[in-house]
Amino acid sequence: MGSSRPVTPDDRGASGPGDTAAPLVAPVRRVLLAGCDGVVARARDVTREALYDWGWLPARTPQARARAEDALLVVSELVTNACLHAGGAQELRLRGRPGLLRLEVTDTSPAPPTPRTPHQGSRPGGHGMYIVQRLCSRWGTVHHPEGHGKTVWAEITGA
Amino acid sequence: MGSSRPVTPDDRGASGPGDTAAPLVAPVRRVLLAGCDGVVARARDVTREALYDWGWLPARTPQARARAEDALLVVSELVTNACLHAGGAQELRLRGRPGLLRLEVTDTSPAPPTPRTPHQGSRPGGHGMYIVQRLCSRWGTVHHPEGHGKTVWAEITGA
Amino acid sequence: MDGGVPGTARRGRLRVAVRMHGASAVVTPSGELDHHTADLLREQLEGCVAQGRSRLVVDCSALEFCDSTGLNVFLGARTKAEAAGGGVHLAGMLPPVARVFEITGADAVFTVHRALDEALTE
Amino acid sequence: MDGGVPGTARRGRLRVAVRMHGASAVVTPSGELDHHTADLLREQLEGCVAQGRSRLVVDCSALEFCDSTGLNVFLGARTKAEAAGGGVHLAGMLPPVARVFEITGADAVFTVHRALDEALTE
Ligand SMILES: Nc1ncnc2c1ncn2[C@@H]1O[C@H](COP(=O)(O)OP(=O)(O)O)[C@@H](O)[C@H]1O
Ligand SMILES: Nc1ncnc2c1ncn2[C@@H]1O[C@H](COP(=O)(O)OP(=O)(O)O)[C@@H](O)[C@H]1O
Repeated sequence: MGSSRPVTPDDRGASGPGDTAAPLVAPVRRVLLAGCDGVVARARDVTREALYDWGWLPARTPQARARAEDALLVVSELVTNACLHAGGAQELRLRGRPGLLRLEVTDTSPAPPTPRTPHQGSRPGGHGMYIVQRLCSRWGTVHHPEGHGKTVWAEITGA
Repeated sequence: MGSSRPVTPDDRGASGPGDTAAPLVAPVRRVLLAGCDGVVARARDVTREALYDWGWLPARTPQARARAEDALLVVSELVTNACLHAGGAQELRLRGRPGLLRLEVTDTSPAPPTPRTPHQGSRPGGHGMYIVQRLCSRWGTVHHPEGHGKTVWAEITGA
Repeated sequence: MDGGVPGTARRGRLRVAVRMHGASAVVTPSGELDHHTADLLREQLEGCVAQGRSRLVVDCSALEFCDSTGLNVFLGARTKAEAAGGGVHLAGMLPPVARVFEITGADAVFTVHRALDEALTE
Repeated sequence: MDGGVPGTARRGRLRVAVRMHGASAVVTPSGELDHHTADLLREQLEGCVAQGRSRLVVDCSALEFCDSTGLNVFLGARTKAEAAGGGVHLAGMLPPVARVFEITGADAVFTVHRALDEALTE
Protein backbone atom coordinates (compact mmCIF):
# COMPACT_ATOMS: atom_id res chain seq x y z
CA MET A 1 0.00 0.00 0.00
CA GLY A 2 2.49 2.54 -1.22
CA SER A 3 0.31 5.59 -0.73
CA SER A 4 -0.67 4.97 2.87
CA ARG A 5 1.55 7.04 5.11
CA PRO A 6 1.51 8.19 8.70
CA VAL A 7 0.63 11.77 9.59
CA THR A 8 2.19 13.91 12.20
CA PRO A 9 0.16 15.34 15.06
CA ASP A 10 0.72 18.88 13.89
CA ASP A 11 -1.17 18.28 10.67
CA ARG A 12 -4.02 20.33 12.10
CA GLY A 13 -5.88 21.14 8.93
CA ALA A 14 -6.58 17.53 8.21
CA SER A 15 -7.34 16.27 11.69
CA GLY A 16 -10.80 15.32 12.83
CA PRO A 17 -13.24 17.31 14.92
CA GLY A 18 -12.21 17.81 18.48
CA ASP A 19 -8.61 16.95 17.79
CA THR A 20 -7.71 20.60 17.61
CA ALA A 21 -6.15 20.73 21.05
CA ALA A 22 -5.73 17.12 22.03
CA PRO A 23 -2.52 15.40 21.02
CA LEU A 24 -2.86 12.64 18.50
CA VAL A 25 -2.11 9.60 20.60
CA ALA A 26 -3.64 7.10 18.22
CA PRO A 27 -2.29 5.45 15.10
CA VAL A 28 -3.45 7.23 11.98
CA ARG A 29 -3.39 6.12 8.39
CA ARG A 30 -4.10 8.34 5.41
CA VAL A 31 -4.67 7.33 1.82
CA LEU A 32 -5.39 9.55 -1.14
CA LEU A 33 -8.36 8.30 -3.17
CA ALA A 34 -8.44 10.48 -6.26
CA GLY A 35 -11.23 9.83 -8.76
CA CYS A 36 -13.61 6.90 -8.48
CA ASP A 37 -11.83 4.09 -10.35
CA GLY A 38 -11.62 1.13 -8.02
CA VAL A 39 -11.53 3.35 -4.93
CA VAL A 40 -14.28 1.59 -3.01
CA ALA A 41 -12.51 -1.77 -3.14
CA ARG A 42 -9.20 -0.07 -2.47
CA ALA A 43 -10.60 1.68 0.61
CA ARG A 44 -11.65 -1.71 1.95
CA ASP A 45 -8.18 -3.12 1.28
CA VAL A 46 -6.52 -0.29 3.15
CA THR A 47 -8.96 -0.64 6.02
CA ARG A 48 -8.48 -4.40 6.19
CA GLU A 49 -4.75 -3.90 6.34
CA ALA A 50 -5.13 -1.42 9.20
CA LEU A 51 -7.43 -3.85 11.02
CA TYR A 52 -4.66 -6.46 10.86
CA ASP A 53 -1.99 -4.01 11.93
CA TRP A 54 -4.09 -2.77 14.83
CA GLY A 55 -5.07 -6.20 16.11
CA TRP A 56 -8.74 -6.35 15.09
CA LEU A 57 -7.86 -9.12 12.64
CA PRO A 58 -7.37 -12.03 12.77
CA ALA A 59 -10.40 -11.98 15.06
CA ARG A 60 -10.49 -14.10 18.18
CA THR A 61 -14.28 -14.52 18.20
CA PRO A 62 -17.07 -14.48 15.62
CA GLN A 63 -18.28 -11.25 17.22
CA ALA A 64 -14.90 -9.62 16.77
CA ARG A 65 -14.81 -10.84 13.19
CA ALA A 66 -18.27 -9.34 12.59
CA ARG A 67 -17.10 -5.97 13.93
CA ALA A 68 -14.14 -5.98 11.55
CA GLU A 69 -16.47 -6.85 8.68
CA ASP A 70 -18.78 -4.03 9.77
CA ALA A 71 -15.86 -1.64 9.45
CA LEU A 72 -15.27 -2.80 5.86
CA LEU A 73 -18.95 -2.34 5.11
CA VAL A 74 -19.05 1.16 6.58
CA VAL A 75 -15.96 2.33 4.72
CA SER A 76 -17.48 0.95 1.53
CA GLU A 77 -20.65 2.98 2.13
CA LEU A 78 -18.81 6.22 2.89
CA VAL A 79 -16.52 6.02 -0.12
CA THR A 80 -19.36 4.99 -2.43
CA ASN A 81 -21.38 8.00 -1.28
CA ALA A 82 -18.46 10.33 -1.94
CA CYS A 83 -18.35 8.93 -5.49
CA LEU A 84 -22.09 9.03 -6.10
CA HIS A 85 -23.02 12.28 -4.38
CA ALA A 86 -19.89 14.38 -4.03
CA GLY A 87 -17.88 14.01 -7.22
CA GLY A 88 -15.44 11.50 -5.75
CA ALA A 89 -13.61 10.77 -2.54
CA GLN A 90 -10.47 12.73 -1.81
CA GLU A 91 -8.87 11.03 1.14
CA LEU A 92 -9.51 8.18 3.54
CA ARG A 93 -8.22 8.52 7.09
CA LEU A 94 -8.29 5.76 9.65
CA ARG A 95 -7.68 6.32 13.33
CA GLY A 96 -7.33 3.48 15.76
CA ARG A 97 -7.98 4.02 19.43
CA PRO A 98 -8.36 1.35 22.06
CA GLY A 99 -11.64 -0.40 21.25
CA LEU A 100 -12.55 2.15 18.61
CA LEU A 101 -11.95 2.60 14.91
CA ARG A 102 -12.67 5.95 13.33
CA LEU A 103 -13.16 6.13 9.56
CA GLU A 104 -12.99 9.50 7.83
CA VAL A 105 -13.67 10.21 4.15
CA THR A 106 -13.18 13.67 2.70
CA ASP A 107 -14.81 15.02 -0.43
CA THR A 108 -15.24 18.40 -2.11
CA SER A 109 -19.02 18.82 -1.80
CA PRO A 110 -20.39 21.05 0.96
CA ALA A 111 -23.63 19.05 1.25
CA PRO A 112 -23.88 16.69 4.22
CA PRO A 113 -25.22 13.14 4.01
CA THR A 114 -28.94 13.22 4.73
CA PRO A 115 -30.19 9.80 5.79
CA ARG A 116 -33.51 9.15 4.10
CA THR A 117 -36.40 8.84 6.51
CA PRO A 118 -38.34 6.71 6.79
CA HIS A 119 -35.95 3.97 5.79
CA GLN A 120 -37.63 1.34 3.60
CA GLY A 121 -36.02 -2.08 3.57
CA SER A 122 -37.93 -3.25 0.51
CA ARG A 123 -36.91 -0.53 -1.94
CA PRO A 124 -33.60 0.25 -3.62
CA GLY A 125 -31.92 3.42 -2.33
CA GLY A 126 -31.37 5.03 1.03
CA HIS A 127 -29.63 2.07 2.64
CA GLY A 128 -26.09 3.44 2.82
CA MET A 129 -26.42 5.95 5.64
CA TYR A 130 -28.96 3.72 7.35
CA ILE A 131 -26.30 1.03 7.55
CA VAL A 132 -23.78 3.56 8.85
CA GLN A 133 -26.26 4.70 11.51
CA ARG A 134 -27.01 1.14 12.57
CA LEU A 135 -23.41 -0.07 12.78
CA CYS A 136 -21.66 2.97 14.19
CA SER A 137 -21.68 4.33 17.71
CA ARG A 138 -21.49 7.83 16.27
CA TRP A 139 -21.07 9.47 12.91
CA GLY A 140 -20.98 13.02 11.67
CA THR A 141 -19.86 15.62 9.20
CA VAL A 142 -17.12 18.22 9.56
CA HIS A 143 -17.42 21.12 7.16
CA HIS A 144 -14.09 22.49 6.02
CA PRO A 145 -13.49 26.24 6.02
CA GLU A 146 -13.98 28.34 2.90
CA GLY A 147 -16.34 25.85 1.32
CA HIS A 148 -13.54 23.34 0.73
CA GLY A 149 -15.74 20.32 1.08
CA LYS A 150 -16.22 18.19 4.12
CA THR A 151 -15.24 15.09 6.04
CA VAL A 152 -17.80 12.40 6.80
CA TRP A 153 -16.67 10.25 9.73
CA ALA A 154 -18.00 7.22 11.54
CA GLU A 155 -16.83 5.36 14.62
CA ILE A 156 -17.06 1.63 15.18
CA THR A 157 -16.49 0.09 18.58
CA GLY A 158 -14.58 -3.17 18.83
CA ALA A 159 -16.08 -6.42 20.09
CA MET B 1 -26.68 31.12 35.78
CA GLY B 2 -27.94 28.40 38.07
CA SER B 3 -28.26 25.70 35.49
CA SER B 4 -24.78 25.95 34.04
CA ARG B 5 -22.63 23.28 35.61
CA PRO B 6 -19.26 21.71 34.87
CA VAL B 7 -19.06 18.26 33.36
CA THR B 8 -16.62 15.55 34.20
CA PRO B 9 -14.32 14.10 31.57
CA ASP B 10 -15.95 10.68 31.78
CA ASP B 11 -19.25 12.03 30.53
CA ARG B 12 -18.56 10.28 27.25
CA GLY B 13 -22.04 10.23 25.81
CA ALA B 14 -22.24 13.97 25.74
CA SER B 15 -18.75 14.82 24.59
CA GLY B 16 -17.98 16.11 21.13
CA PRO B 17 -16.48 14.29 18.19
CA GLY B 18 -12.91 13.24 18.63
CA ASP B 19 -13.06 13.63 22.38
CA THR B 20 -13.58 9.94 22.79
CA ALA B 21 -10.04 9.16 23.83
CA ALA B 22 -8.53 12.55 24.60
CA PRO B 23 -8.89 13.84 28.13
CA LEU B 24 -11.04 16.91 28.56
CA VAL B 25 -8.43 19.49 29.37
CA ALA B 26 -10.60 22.47 28.53
CA PRO B 27 -13.22 24.30 30.54
CA VAL B 28 -16.68 23.11 29.66
CA ARG B 29 -20.04 24.65 30.41
CA ARG B 30 -23.38 22.95 29.87
CA VAL B 31 -26.83 24.48 29.98
CA LEU B 32 -30.16 22.79 29.44
CA LEU B 33 -32.35 24.71 26.99
CA ALA B 34 -35.71 22.99 27.09
CA GLY B 35 -38.43 24.37 24.81
CA CYS B 36 -38.02 27.54 22.82
CA ASP B 37 -39.21 30.30 25.17
CA GLY B 38 -36.48 32.87 25.40
CA VAL B 39 -33.76 30.28 24.76
CA VAL B 40 -31.97 32.14 21.98
CA ALA B 41 -31.36 35.20 24.16
CA ARG B 42 -30.54 32.96 27.10
CA ALA B 43 -27.95 31.05 25.06
CA ARG B 44 -26.27 34.36 24.23
CA ASP B 45 -26.27 35.33 27.91
CA VAL B 46 -24.62 32.06 28.92
CA THR B 47 -22.08 32.38 26.13
CA ARG B 48 -21.30 35.99 27.06
CA GLU B 49 -20.74 34.95 30.63
CA ALA B 50 -18.34 32.20 29.54
CA LEU B 51 -16.51 34.68 27.30
CA TYR B 52 -15.92 36.86 30.36
CA ASP B 53 -14.87 33.92 32.50
CA TRP B 54 -12.49 32.63 29.86
CA GLY B 55 -10.86 35.97 29.14
CA TRP B 56 -12.33 36.78 25.70
CA LEU B 57 -14.19 39.70 27.28
CA PRO B 58 -13.57 42.46 28.09
CA ALA B 59 -11.71 42.55 24.77
CA ARG B 60 -8.35 44.24 24.46
CA THR B 61 -8.79 45.18 20.81
CA PRO B 62 -11.68 45.89 18.45
CA GLN B 63 -10.75 42.68 16.61
CA ALA B 64 -10.99 40.67 19.80
CA ARG B 65 -14.31 42.29 20.58
CA ALA B 66 -15.57 41.40 17.10
CA ARG B 67 -14.60 37.77 17.64
CA ALA B 68 -16.56 37.66 20.89
CA GLU B 69 -19.55 39.21 19.13
CA ASP B 70 -19.20 36.64 16.36
CA ALA B 71 -19.48 33.93 18.97
CA LEU B 72 -22.75 35.44 20.22
CA LEU B 73 -24.04 35.62 16.67
CA VAL B 74 -23.13 32.00 15.93
CA VAL B 75 -24.72 30.65 19.10
CA SER B 76 -27.84 32.64 18.24
CA GLU B 77 -27.97 31.02 14.79
CA LEU B 78 -27.47 27.49 16.07
CA VAL B 79 -30.09 27.74 18.81
CA THR B 80 -32.57 29.47 16.49
CA ASN B 81 -32.16 26.65 13.97
CA ALA B 82 -32.77 24.02 16.63
CA CYS B 83 -36.02 25.86 17.46
CA LEU B 84 -37.12 26.37 13.86
CA HIS B 85 -36.05 23.09 12.28
CA ALA B 86 -35.61 20.53 15.04
CA GLY B 87 -38.41 21.03 17.54
CA GLY B 88 -36.29 22.94 20.03
CA ALA B 89 -32.78 22.97 21.44
CA GLN B 90 -31.96 20.50 24.16
CA GLU B 91 -28.60 21.55 25.50
CA LEU B 92 -25.91 24.14 24.88
CA ARG B 93 -22.32 23.16 25.56
CA LEU B 94 -19.40 25.56 25.46
CA ARG B 95 -15.80 24.42 25.42
CA GLY B 96 -12.93 26.83 25.75
CA ARG B 97 -9.51 25.92 24.49
CA PRO B 98 -6.58 28.24 24.05
CA GLY B 99 -7.53 30.55 21.21
CA LEU B 100 -10.64 28.53 20.38
CA LEU B 101 -14.26 28.50 21.46
CA ARG B 102 -16.39 25.51 20.58
CA LEU B 103 -20.18 25.90 20.63
CA GLU B 104 -22.37 22.79 20.65
CA VAL B 105 -26.16 22.68 20.45
CA THR B 106 -28.04 19.38 20.70
CA ASP B 107 -31.51 18.71 19.41
CA THR B 108 -33.70 15.65 18.82
CA SER B 109 -33.98 15.77 15.02
CA PRO B 110 -31.77 13.42 12.99
CA ALA B 111 -31.62 15.80 10.01
CA PRO B 112 -28.40 17.78 9.60
CA PRO B 113 -28.24 21.48 8.77
CA THR B 114 -28.05 21.83 5.01
CA PRO B 115 -26.66 25.25 4.04
CA ARG B 116 -28.64 26.57 1.12
CA THR B 117 -26.61 26.98 -2.04
CA PRO B 118 -26.26 29.31 -3.73
CA HIS B 119 -26.52 31.79 -0.89
CA GLN B 120 -28.50 34.88 -1.88
CA GLY B 121 -27.82 38.00 0.11
CA SER B 122 -30.88 39.83 -1.14
CA ARG B 123 -33.56 37.34 -0.12
CA PRO B 124 -34.87 36.33 3.27
CA GLY B 125 -33.87 32.80 4.37
CA GLY B 126 -30.76 30.68 4.20
CA HIS B 127 -28.51 33.15 6.03
CA GLY B 128 -28.07 31.28 9.29
CA MET B 129 -25.73 28.50 8.25
CA TYR B 130 -24.05 30.82 5.76
CA ILE B 131 -23.10 33.06 8.69
CA VAL B 132 -21.88 30.03 10.64
CA GLN B 133 -19.77 28.94 7.68
CA ARG B 134 -18.30 32.39 7.23
CA LEU B 135 -17.45 33.04 10.87
CA CYS B 136 -16.29 29.63 12.02
CA SER B 137 -13.04 27.85 11.29
CA ARG B 138 -14.95 24.57 11.26
CA TRP B 139 -18.43 23.32 11.97
CA GLY B 140 -20.17 20.01 11.79
CA THR B 141 -22.83 17.62 12.92
CA VAL B 142 -22.49 14.61 15.23
CA HIS B 143 -25.32 12.12 14.94
CA HIS B 144 -26.20 10.44 18.20
CA PRO B 145 -26.66 6.67 18.32
CA GLU B 146 -30.09 5.06 18.02
CA GLY B 147 -31.57 8.07 16.27
CA HIS B 148 -31.41 10.19 19.42
CA GLY B 149 -30.95 13.45 17.61
CA LYS B 150 -27.72 15.21 16.94
CA THR B 151 -25.24 17.86 18.00
CA VAL B 152 -24.43 20.77 15.73
CA TRP B 153 -21.09 22.32 16.67
CA ALA B 154 -19.05 25.27 15.47
CA GLU B 155 -15.59 26.53 16.38
CA ILE B 156 -14.51 30.15 16.53
CA THR B 157 -10.88 31.13 16.78
CA GLY B 158 -9.89 34.01 19.01
CA ALA B 159 -8.38 37.25 17.76
CA MET C 1 -49.60 50.09 19.76
CA ASP C 2 -50.83 48.95 16.36
CA GLY C 3 -48.37 48.17 13.58
CA GLY C 4 -46.66 51.25 12.24
CA VAL C 5 -48.61 53.75 14.27
CA PRO C 6 -46.43 56.44 15.84
CA GLY C 7 -45.53 55.45 19.37
CA THR C 8 -43.50 52.74 21.06
CA ALA C 9 -44.02 48.99 21.30
CA ARG C 10 -42.09 46.49 23.31
CA ARG C 11 -41.54 42.76 23.32
CA GLY C 12 -38.97 41.17 25.61
CA ARG C 13 -35.59 42.62 24.78
CA LEU C 14 -36.71 44.75 21.87
CA ARG C 15 -38.39 48.12 21.83
CA VAL C 16 -39.58 49.71 18.59
CA ALA C 17 -40.46 53.39 18.26
CA VAL C 18 -42.15 54.78 15.15
CA ARG C 19 -42.50 58.43 14.18
CA MET C 20 -43.19 60.29 10.96
CA HIS C 21 -40.69 62.67 9.43
CA GLY C 22 -41.81 64.28 6.18
CA ALA C 23 -42.28 61.52 3.65
CA SER C 24 -40.44 59.01 5.82
CA ALA C 25 -41.43 56.71 8.62
CA VAL C 26 -38.60 56.64 11.11
CA VAL C 27 -38.48 53.30 12.87
CA THR C 28 -36.15 52.96 15.85
CA PRO C 29 -35.56 49.43 17.14
CA SER C 30 -33.54 49.31 20.33
CA GLY C 31 -32.17 46.28 22.12
CA GLU C 32 -31.86 42.78 20.69
CA LEU C 33 -33.44 41.59 17.46
CA ASP C 34 -33.69 37.81 17.23
CA HIS C 35 -36.08 34.86 17.02
CA HIS C 36 -37.98 36.09 20.08
CA THR C 37 -38.44 39.68 18.98
CA ALA C 38 -38.44 39.67 15.18
CA ASP C 39 -42.22 39.68 14.88
CA LEU C 40 -42.50 42.99 16.68
CA LEU C 41 -40.23 44.80 14.24
CA ARG C 42 -41.85 43.03 11.28
CA GLU C 43 -45.31 44.22 12.35
CA GLN C 44 -44.10 47.78 12.71
CA LEU C 45 -42.30 47.92 9.39
CA GLU C 46 -45.10 46.26 7.47
CA GLY C 47 -47.66 48.43 9.25
CA CYS C 48 -45.92 51.54 7.93
CA VAL C 49 -45.99 50.25 4.37
CA ALA C 50 -49.63 49.21 4.73
CA GLN C 51 -50.41 52.77 5.75
CA GLY C 52 -48.73 54.18 2.69
CA ARG C 53 -45.43 55.03 4.36
CA SER C 54 -43.09 53.08 2.14
CA ARG C 55 -39.97 55.18 2.66
CA LEU C 56 -38.72 53.42 5.78
CA VAL C 57 -35.80 54.91 7.63
CA VAL C 58 -34.54 52.58 10.33
CA ASP C 59 -32.49 54.23 13.02
CA CYS C 60 -30.25 51.36 14.12
CA SER C 61 -28.10 53.35 16.53
CA ALA C 62 -29.61 51.63 19.56
CA LEU C 63 -29.89 48.17 18.03
CA GLU C 64 -27.37 46.10 19.93
CA PHE C 65 -27.85 42.71 18.39
CA CYS C 66 -29.24 41.35 15.13
CA ASP C 67 -28.89 37.83 13.75
CA SER C 68 -30.15 36.22 10.55
CA THR C 69 -33.71 36.20 11.85
CA GLY C 70 -33.48 39.97 12.22
CA LEU C 71 -31.84 40.26 8.83
CA ASN C 72 -34.80 38.39 7.31
CA VAL C 73 -37.14 41.01 8.75
CA PHE C 74 -35.26 43.80 6.99
CA LEU C 75 -35.08 41.84 3.73
CA GLY C 76 -38.80 41.07 3.84
CA ALA C 77 -39.67 44.70 4.60
CA ARG C 78 -37.49 45.82 1.72
CA THR C 79 -39.48 43.74 -0.75
CA LYS C 80 -42.75 45.18 0.52
CA ALA C 81 -41.46 48.75 0.64
CA GLU C 82 -40.01 48.60 -2.86
CA ALA C 83 -43.20 47.07 -4.24
CA ALA C 84 -44.97 50.15 -2.83
CA GLY C 85 -42.50 52.50 -4.50
CA GLY C 86 -40.36 53.12 -1.43
CA GLY C 87 -37.36 51.48 0.18
CA VAL C 88 -35.52 50.72 3.36
CA HIS C 89 -32.79 53.03 4.63
CA LEU C 90 -30.57 51.80 7.43
CA ALA C 91 -28.81 54.41 9.52
CA GLY C 92 -26.23 54.31 12.27
CA MET C 93 -25.62 50.57 12.50
CA LEU C 94 -23.34 49.55 15.37
CA PRO C 95 -20.44 47.21 14.49
CA PRO C 96 -22.06 43.88 15.47
CA VAL C 97 -25.17 44.67 13.44
CA ALA C 98 -23.22 46.04 10.48
CA ARG C 99 -21.22 42.81 10.47
CA VAL C 100 -24.29 40.66 9.78
CA PHE C 101 -25.19 42.77 6.78
CA GLU C 102 -21.62 42.76 5.53
CA ILE C 103 -20.86 39.07 5.70
CA THR C 104 -24.16 38.10 4.09
CA GLY C 105 -23.84 40.73 1.38
CA ALA C 106 -27.25 42.09 2.38
CA ASP C 107 -25.75 45.56 2.83
CA ALA C 108 -25.71 45.84 -0.96
CA VAL C 109 -29.49 45.83 -1.27
CA PHE C 110 -30.20 48.55 1.31
CA THR C 111 -29.36 52.20 1.33
CA VAL C 112 -26.96 52.39 4.24
CA HIS C 113 -26.27 55.70 6.01
CA ARG C 114 -23.71 56.43 8.66
CA ALA C 115 -26.11 58.55 10.66
CA LEU C 116 -29.81 59.22 10.83
CA ASP C 117 -29.71 62.89 9.68
CA GLU C 118 -28.03 61.75 6.46
CA ALA C 119 -30.96 59.40 5.81
CA LEU C 120 -33.53 62.13 6.49
CA THR C 121 -31.99 65.02 4.59
CA GLU C 122 -31.32 62.97 1.46
CA MET D 1 -21.30 -13.07 -22.25
CA ASP D 2 -24.62 -11.36 -22.84
CA GLY D 3 -26.94 -10.63 -19.94
CA GLY D 4 -28.45 -13.74 -18.44
CA VAL D 5 -27.09 -16.17 -21.02
CA PRO D 6 -25.62 -19.34 -19.48
CA GLY D 7 -21.92 -18.93 -18.97
CA THR D 8 -19.61 -16.78 -16.89
CA ALA D 9 -18.91 -13.05 -16.93
CA ARG D 10 -16.34 -11.14 -15.01
CA ARG D 11 -15.72 -7.55 -13.96
CA GLY D 12 -12.95 -6.66 -11.58
CA ARG D 13 -13.51 -8.50 -8.34
CA LEU D 14 -16.82 -10.06 -9.29
CA ARG D 15 -17.55 -13.12 -11.39
CA VAL D 16 -21.11 -14.08 -12.26
CA ALA D 17 -22.08 -17.53 -13.56
CA VAL D 18 -25.54 -18.25 -14.93
CA ARG D 19 -27.06 -21.69 -15.61
CA MET D 20 -30.57 -22.99 -16.05
CA HIS D 21 -32.10 -25.53 -13.69
CA GLY D 22 -35.66 -26.54 -14.51
CA ALA D 23 -37.80 -23.43 -14.21
CA SER D 24 -35.07 -21.51 -12.42
CA ALA D 25 -32.14 -19.45 -13.52
CA VAL D 26 -29.30 -20.12 -11.09
CA VAL D 27 -27.09 -17.07 -10.81
CA THR D 28 -23.82 -17.44 -8.93
CA PRO D 29 -21.96 -14.23 -8.08
CA SER D 30 -18.57 -14.81 -6.55
CA GLY D 31 -16.21 -12.27 -5.07
CA GLU D 32 -17.06 -8.70 -4.09
CA LEU D 33 -20.26 -6.91 -5.01
CA ASP D 34 -19.99 -3.13 -4.72
CA HIS D 35 -20.07 0.16 -6.66
CA HIS D 36 -17.51 -1.14 -9.14
CA THR D 37 -19.15 -4.47 -9.88
CA ALA D 38 -22.88 -4.00 -9.31
CA ASP D 39 -23.67 -3.39 -12.99
CA LEU D 40 -22.40 -6.83 -13.96
CA LEU D 41 -24.77 -8.64 -11.60
CA ARG D 42 -27.63 -6.31 -12.53
CA GLU D 43 -27.21 -7.08 -16.22
CA GLN D 44 -27.19 -10.81 -15.57
CA LEU D 45 -30.25 -10.80 -13.33
CA GLU D 46 -32.25 -8.51 -15.58
CA GLY D 47 -31.13 -10.46 -18.62
CA CYS D 48 -32.65 -13.62 -17.13
CA VAL D 49 -35.96 -11.90 -16.50
CA ALA D 50 -35.94 -10.38 -20.00
CA GLN D 51 -35.53 -13.91 -21.40
CA GLY D 52 -38.53 -15.16 -19.47
CA ARG D 53 -36.59 -16.67 -16.59
CA SER D 54 -38.19 -14.84 -13.69
CA ARG D 55 -37.56 -17.43 -10.98
CA LEU D 56 -34.09 -16.30 -10.01
CA VAL D 57 -32.10 -18.43 -7.61
CA VAL D 58 -28.97 -16.65 -6.47
CA ASP D 59 -26.29 -18.90 -5.08
CA CYS D 60 -24.53 -16.56 -2.66
CA SER D 61 -22.16 -19.13 -1.18
CA ALA D 62 -19.13 -17.60 -2.89
CA LEU D 63 -20.19 -13.97 -2.48
CA GLU D 64 -17.70 -12.53 -0.03
CA PHE D 65 -18.79 -8.94 0.19
CA CYS D 66 -21.96 -7.00 -0.51
CA ASP D 67 -22.77 -3.43 0.51
CA SER D 68 -25.84 -1.27 -0.05
CA THR D 69 -25.03 -0.87 -3.74
CA GLY D 70 -25.18 -4.65 -4.05
CA LEU D 71 -28.34 -4.77 -1.99
CA ASN D 72 -29.94 -2.30 -4.41
CA VAL D 73 -29.20 -4.71 -7.27
CA PHE D 74 -31.08 -7.50 -5.52
CA LEU D 75 -33.97 -5.20 -4.61
CA GLY D 76 -34.26 -3.91 -8.16
CA ALA D 77 -34.14 -7.44 -9.62
CA ARG D 78 -36.83 -8.52 -7.19
CA THR D 79 -39.23 -5.87 -8.52
CA LYS D 80 -38.62 -6.94 -12.11
CA ALA D 81 -38.83 -10.67 -11.31
CA GLU D 82 -42.06 -10.29 -9.35
CA ALA D 83 -43.60 -8.14 -12.07
CA ALA D 84 -42.89 -11.05 -14.43
CA GLY D 85 -44.53 -13.53 -12.06
CA GLY D 86 -41.34 -14.85 -10.49
CA GLY D 87 -39.17 -13.90 -7.57
CA VAL D 88 -35.67 -13.82 -6.15
CA HIS D 89 -34.40 -16.64 -3.97
CA LEU D 90 -31.18 -16.13 -2.06
CA ALA D 91 -29.27 -19.21 -0.99
CA GLY D 92 -26.22 -19.85 1.17
CA MET D 93 -25.38 -16.29 2.22
CA LEU D 94 -22.13 -15.96 4.15
CA PRO D 95 -22.28 -13.98 7.43
CA PRO D 96 -21.06 -10.59 6.14
CA VAL D 97 -23.57 -10.67 3.29
CA ALA D 98 -26.42 -11.94 5.46
CA ARG D 99 -25.72 -9.06 7.84
CA VAL D 100 -26.47 -6.39 5.23
CA PHE D 101 -29.83 -7.97 4.51
CA GLU D 102 -30.61 -8.35 8.21
CA ILE D 103 -29.81 -4.85 9.40
CA THR D 104 -31.66 -3.20 6.54
CA GLY D 105 -34.67 -5.51 6.92
CA ALA D 106 -34.32 -6.44 3.25
CA ASP D 107 -34.19 -10.13 4.18
CA ALA D 108 -37.94 -9.93 4.77
CA VAL D 109 -38.72 -9.33 1.11
CA PHE D 110 -36.69 -12.22 -0.33
CA THR D 111 -37.08 -15.95 0.00
CA VAL D 112 -33.92 -16.85 1.89
CA HIS D 113 -32.59 -20.42 1.86
CA ARG D 114 -29.74 -21.85 3.88
CA ALA D 115 -28.40 -23.81 0.96
CA LEU D 116 -28.80 -23.93 -2.79
CA ASP D 117 -30.43 -27.38 -2.97
CA GLU D 118 -33.22 -26.13 -0.71
CA ALA D 119 -33.91 -23.31 -3.18
CA LEU D 120 -33.95 -25.68 -6.15
CA THR D 121 -36.03 -28.52 -4.73
CA GLU D 122 -38.73 -26.24 -3.34
N1 LIG E 1 -20.69 12.36 0.75
C1 LIG E 1 -21.89 12.89 0.48
N2 LIG E 1 -21.99 14.15 -0.04
C2 LIG E 1 -23.18 14.70 -0.32
N3 LIG E 1 -24.35 14.09 -0.10
C3 LIG E 1 -24.33 12.84 0.43
C4 LIG E 1 -23.12 12.18 0.74
N4 LIG E 1 -23.43 10.96 1.26
C5 LIG E 1 -24.77 10.87 1.25
N5 LIG E 1 -25.32 12.00 0.74
C6 LIG E 1 -26.76 12.29 0.61
O1 LIG E 1 -27.45 11.48 1.53
C7 LIG E 1 -28.44 10.71 0.86
C8 LIG E 1 -28.64 9.38 1.54
O2 LIG E 1 -27.51 8.56 1.34
P1 LIG E 1 -27.64 6.97 1.44
O3 LIG E 1 -28.37 6.61 2.69
O4 LIG E 1 -26.28 6.38 1.29
O5 LIG E 1 -28.59 6.54 0.23
P2 LIG E 1 -28.41 6.64 -1.35
O6 LIG E 1 -26.95 6.82 -1.65
O7 LIG E 1 -28.94 5.33 -1.82
O8 LIG E 1 -29.27 7.81 -1.76
C9 LIG E 1 -27.98 10.62 -0.57
O9 LIG E 1 -29.05 10.43 -1.45
C10 LIG E 1 -27.31 11.96 -0.77
O10 LIG E 1 -28.28 12.94 -1.08
N1 LIG F 1 -30.74 22.05 13.83
C1 LIG F 1 -31.24 21.73 12.62
N2 LIG F 1 -31.96 20.59 12.46
C2 LIG F 1 -32.46 20.24 11.25
N3 LIG F 1 -32.30 20.97 10.14
C3 LIG F 1 -31.61 22.13 10.24
C4 LIG F 1 -31.05 22.57 11.46
N4 LIG F 1 -30.40 23.74 11.23
C5 LIG F 1 -30.58 24.03 9.93
N5 LIG F 1 -31.31 23.06 9.32
C6 LIG F 1 -31.66 23.00 7.88
O1 LIG F 1 -30.72 23.76 7.17
C7 LIG F 1 -31.39 24.76 6.38
C8 LIG F 1 -30.54 26.02 6.27
O2 LIG F 1 -30.49 26.68 7.50
P1 LIG F 1 -30.17 28.24 7.56
O3 LIG F 1 -28.99 28.54 6.69
O4 LIG F 1 -30.05 28.62 8.99
O5 LIG F 1 -31.41 28.95 6.85
P2 LIG F 1 -32.93 29.03 7.24
O6 LIG F 1 -33.08 28.68 8.70
O7 LIG F 1 -33.28 30.47 6.95
O8 LIG F 1 -33.64 28.06 6.33
C9 LIG F 1 -32.72 24.95 7.07
O9 LIG F 1 -33.70 25.41 6.17
C10 LIG F 1 -33.02 23.57 7.59
O10 LIG F 1 -33.60 22.80 6.58
